[in-house]
Amino acid sequence: MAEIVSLAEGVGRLVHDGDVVALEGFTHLIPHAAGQEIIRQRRRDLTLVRMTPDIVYDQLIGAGCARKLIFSWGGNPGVGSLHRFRDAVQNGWPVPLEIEEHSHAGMANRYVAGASGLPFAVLRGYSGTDLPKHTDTIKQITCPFTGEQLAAVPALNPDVSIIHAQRADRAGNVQIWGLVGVQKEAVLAAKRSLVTVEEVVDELEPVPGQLVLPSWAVTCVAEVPHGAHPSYAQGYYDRDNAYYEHWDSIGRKRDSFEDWLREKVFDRTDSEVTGK
Amino acid sequence: MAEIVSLAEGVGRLVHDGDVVALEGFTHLIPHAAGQEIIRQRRRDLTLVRMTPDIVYDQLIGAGCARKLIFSWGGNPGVGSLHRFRDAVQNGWPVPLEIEEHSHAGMANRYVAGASGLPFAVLRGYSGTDLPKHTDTIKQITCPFTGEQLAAVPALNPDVSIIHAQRADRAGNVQIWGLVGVQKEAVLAAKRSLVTVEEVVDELEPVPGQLVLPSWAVTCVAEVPHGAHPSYAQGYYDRDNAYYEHWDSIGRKRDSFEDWLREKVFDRTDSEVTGK
Amino acid sequence: MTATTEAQQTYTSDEMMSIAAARALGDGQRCFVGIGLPSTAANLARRTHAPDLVLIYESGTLGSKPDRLPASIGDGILAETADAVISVPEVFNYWLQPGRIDVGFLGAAQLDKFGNINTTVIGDDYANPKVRLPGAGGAPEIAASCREVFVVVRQSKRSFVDRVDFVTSVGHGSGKGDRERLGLRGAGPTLVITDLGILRPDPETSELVLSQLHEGVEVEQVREATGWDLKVSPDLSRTAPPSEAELATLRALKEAGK
Amino acid sequence: MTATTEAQQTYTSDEMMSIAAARALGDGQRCFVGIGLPSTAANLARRTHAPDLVLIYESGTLGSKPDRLPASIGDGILAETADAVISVPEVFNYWLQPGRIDVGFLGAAQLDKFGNINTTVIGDDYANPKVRLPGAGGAPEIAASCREVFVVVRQSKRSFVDRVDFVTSVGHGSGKGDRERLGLRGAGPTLVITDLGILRPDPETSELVLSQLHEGVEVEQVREATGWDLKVSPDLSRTAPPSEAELATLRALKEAGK
Repeated sequence: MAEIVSLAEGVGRLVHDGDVVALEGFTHLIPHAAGQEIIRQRRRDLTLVRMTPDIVYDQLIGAGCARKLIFSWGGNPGVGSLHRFRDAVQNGWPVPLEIEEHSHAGMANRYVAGASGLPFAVLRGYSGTDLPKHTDTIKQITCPFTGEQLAAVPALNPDVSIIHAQRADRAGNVQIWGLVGVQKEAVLAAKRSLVTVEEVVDELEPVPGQLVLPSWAVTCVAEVPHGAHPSYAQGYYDRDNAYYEHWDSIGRKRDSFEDWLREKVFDRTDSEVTGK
Repeated sequence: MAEIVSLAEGVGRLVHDGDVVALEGFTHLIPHAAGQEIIRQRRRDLTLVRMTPDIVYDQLIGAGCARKLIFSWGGNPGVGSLHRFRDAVQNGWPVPLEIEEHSHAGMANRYVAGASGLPFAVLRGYSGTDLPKHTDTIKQITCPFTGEQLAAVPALNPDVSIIHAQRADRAGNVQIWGLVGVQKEAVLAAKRSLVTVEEVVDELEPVPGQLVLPSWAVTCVAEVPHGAHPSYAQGYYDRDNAYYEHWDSIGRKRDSFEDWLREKVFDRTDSEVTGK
Repeated sequence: MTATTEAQQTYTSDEMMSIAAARALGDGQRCFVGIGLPSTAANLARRTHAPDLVLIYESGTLGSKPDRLPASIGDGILAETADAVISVPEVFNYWLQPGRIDVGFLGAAQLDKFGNINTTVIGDDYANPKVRLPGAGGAPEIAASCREVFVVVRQSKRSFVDRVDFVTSVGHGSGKGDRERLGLRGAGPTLVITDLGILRPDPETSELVLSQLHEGVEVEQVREATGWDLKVSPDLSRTAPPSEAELATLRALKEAGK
Repeated sequence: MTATTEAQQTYTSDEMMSIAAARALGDGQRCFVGIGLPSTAANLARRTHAPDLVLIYESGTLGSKPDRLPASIGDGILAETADAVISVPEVFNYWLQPGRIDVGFLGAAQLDKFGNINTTVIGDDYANPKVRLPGAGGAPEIAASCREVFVVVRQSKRSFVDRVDFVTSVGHGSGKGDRERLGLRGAGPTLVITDLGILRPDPETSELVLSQLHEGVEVEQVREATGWDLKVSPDLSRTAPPSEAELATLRALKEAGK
């Protein structure tokens, strides 16, 4: 059964140096507050996994938490590049970043295999692209019935997956609605999981399009209102599109990024961080 | 876009002699009316596919529509045997019935592969059982990353899949809720599909737990109130448990079954059949 | 068959079986429930000592809390009272296969001395069976992937055989070590609960041995209802008879399920 | 760059590009929409000649009907107005991979004469790129599996190259027949719509040739914006300039999307 903890406790207990860590949320419900808590706790040597490393991973990479990134699309959506990600890949700043690069279809299927207890997944993908030349987690497999050649990718089984959801009840059952992305698969594929939620409520009123993760499939739940900002939480708040633009000016230079880190991450009090 | 047709027209247009036909619905929303319409139209040599061939397939098999059954559990749930199915397997009456037998996990994954446009699916299954000795659509496959041995099963791609749902709108978008079984996969795996619905409405009011099949993923929709009886349609009517018991007395003997066929299937008028 | 408790309460051997099976389930466990006897036992457990037992049905429900016995594995009440309703492929792929379920609760038409289960055909010839049974359903993968398996089945020479005619679901294969060799991840059948007593696999050989006798049943009676030379555990014990609360709850459940 | 219609309406070359791209979409088609230029064009088509165009976004929406331009591929308005919201694995596995989508609408950082797309790295050394681009996203499988692909991209010598530095998404590979050899099921890029005109693959060689010029653009101008020796179709035609209705609708969409 999921335990209800503070964000600091959840990250402290579940995320260790050197871990494989997935933060998921496809545009919607990106666990930004949890990402910043990992930075505050100065985790190092993480292998970060995420289909769309956007601002949340630009921050973790710029802060030097990661040694490797497994991903399929790294950009600031609607704005442009992730400057911290580019600085790490092109210049090794602040630490070198190894990359393992897939397509969305490949990453999604890697999580599906992980959630399914299978060692690999099969898809029609990558054929003719240059990705298999640089990514050794893409292989070929032959259909035992038709002889067709398909792509195989290994399961992703993160040490810990972190997602943000709208609500949990006091027993730790988690409720998500709107775009649900690959979050269920990320949680089920992981050895441990942390779900930050907008609120913990007495009863989960059913919502059309909802997905419920039973308490016993989750390790910890932390109440973190506004924990997805600047992304959005359907039913709670909208995407802060201006912040995505604003991030471009922060992330562009090492100086401005380090100022941001100090001011907005390291010098913030606990109560500012948790929003309570 | 799905076309809205009568049940007779839908079956007449989409189900041909010799077709591979799947009727799905896991206890809930079993398309009984459509099954009986196939009998009325005297289709022959069908390969019937269904995870749980229960009364609906006992009727089709007893009426001599099928030459082969692909399945994972054949019984009258909560009551006992399917006598027409047993008579066909053990005595070849009224025509011999070839069987291709899987487990639920295998069948579900065969539909998933079919819906996904893949030639096969991989699962942890069948190991140590006697099923692979008798079912040549179970093979082994080796994980290209770990070397592990797993089971592979070929995709199911029926010529036509038939399901029952609660509602469709006038554009042919289909709405299902409650236990959704493997119906989405069955429809998406098929070359053609027929969805019978309790009612066609102007607007599909969202319902928690709903699954929506867009009109363009369905071939035909037919309004057939009570089309799942004696199974149930959540939000419309309960399961007729007494009928399942009653079926045992009808199906047990060839005579009583043939009386039933004549009375309840062949001699019924169109208006009795469609419930309108 | 009936027996009598100290309180002179009369109960049937089927009731004893359901109650013994219910007792085997621990509170908070995740239990994959087959219909019939397993469903009765699991629902009884949830209403007695294991209120937080998580019931999972292959029709696609996680955490069903029915207030009566479901009439089928896909009874509407299972969906209406569930924490989550999911598709059938998801049940098998995301929840069963990765080993998230503690106990798989199965019935059997035939069971052999290594706990292998047959629900496919009676007779040696698959193509021309003496009796055609329903088939596998979810059982092979339940037996493979749950952390352990409990089998609930009435005991008779016809159903308890030396070697099943058809291995639908693997128990301990042909003995100790076979599950590992076959790549099966769960522990397999750790308990076989019958109307006469309880059998457990011998830790050395994995052969099922009689480890518990229900009240009023003698060893010889169980041997006579077994198609192999049944061994008896040196620690043979007696099942406590049903309590009044257990019996009352079971009967109320069955009454409400009618 | 601006041009002038017969009605003396002024418009930008980007507006011409979006409008030309929108016109290419047929009513009722299922269109897998990338963000940016493709999304603008697809939404414009839905509000002009193709009201029943089905918009599919990789974030998990089937049949979105946004009343403004979505700010991102996962804008809430896409889910709120969709016929169905599904998981990301389902988008790729159940809807894209089996070939259910008519048109894949893609952008490109680099495009070569066979319509291959690079969105990964600029430069020859993957490990030490001159410029690190965002990467593949959904594009490789969109390019593989949609029945056909339309690319919308501004034309320049820098972006239109003889051979892309990295094949992120396959167009026509190294020429005619390559897609079949690679097992790619869709027809690949059938249209490349730029701010200058429209390129189509030559039916004999699959090399992109100039087949249409936007109003006010000359062939030489397009050649100068192309990094290979661009051939011109014998059937070269002129794009009709934007109608007042098209321009008004496009501008209202962009205004509402701010």
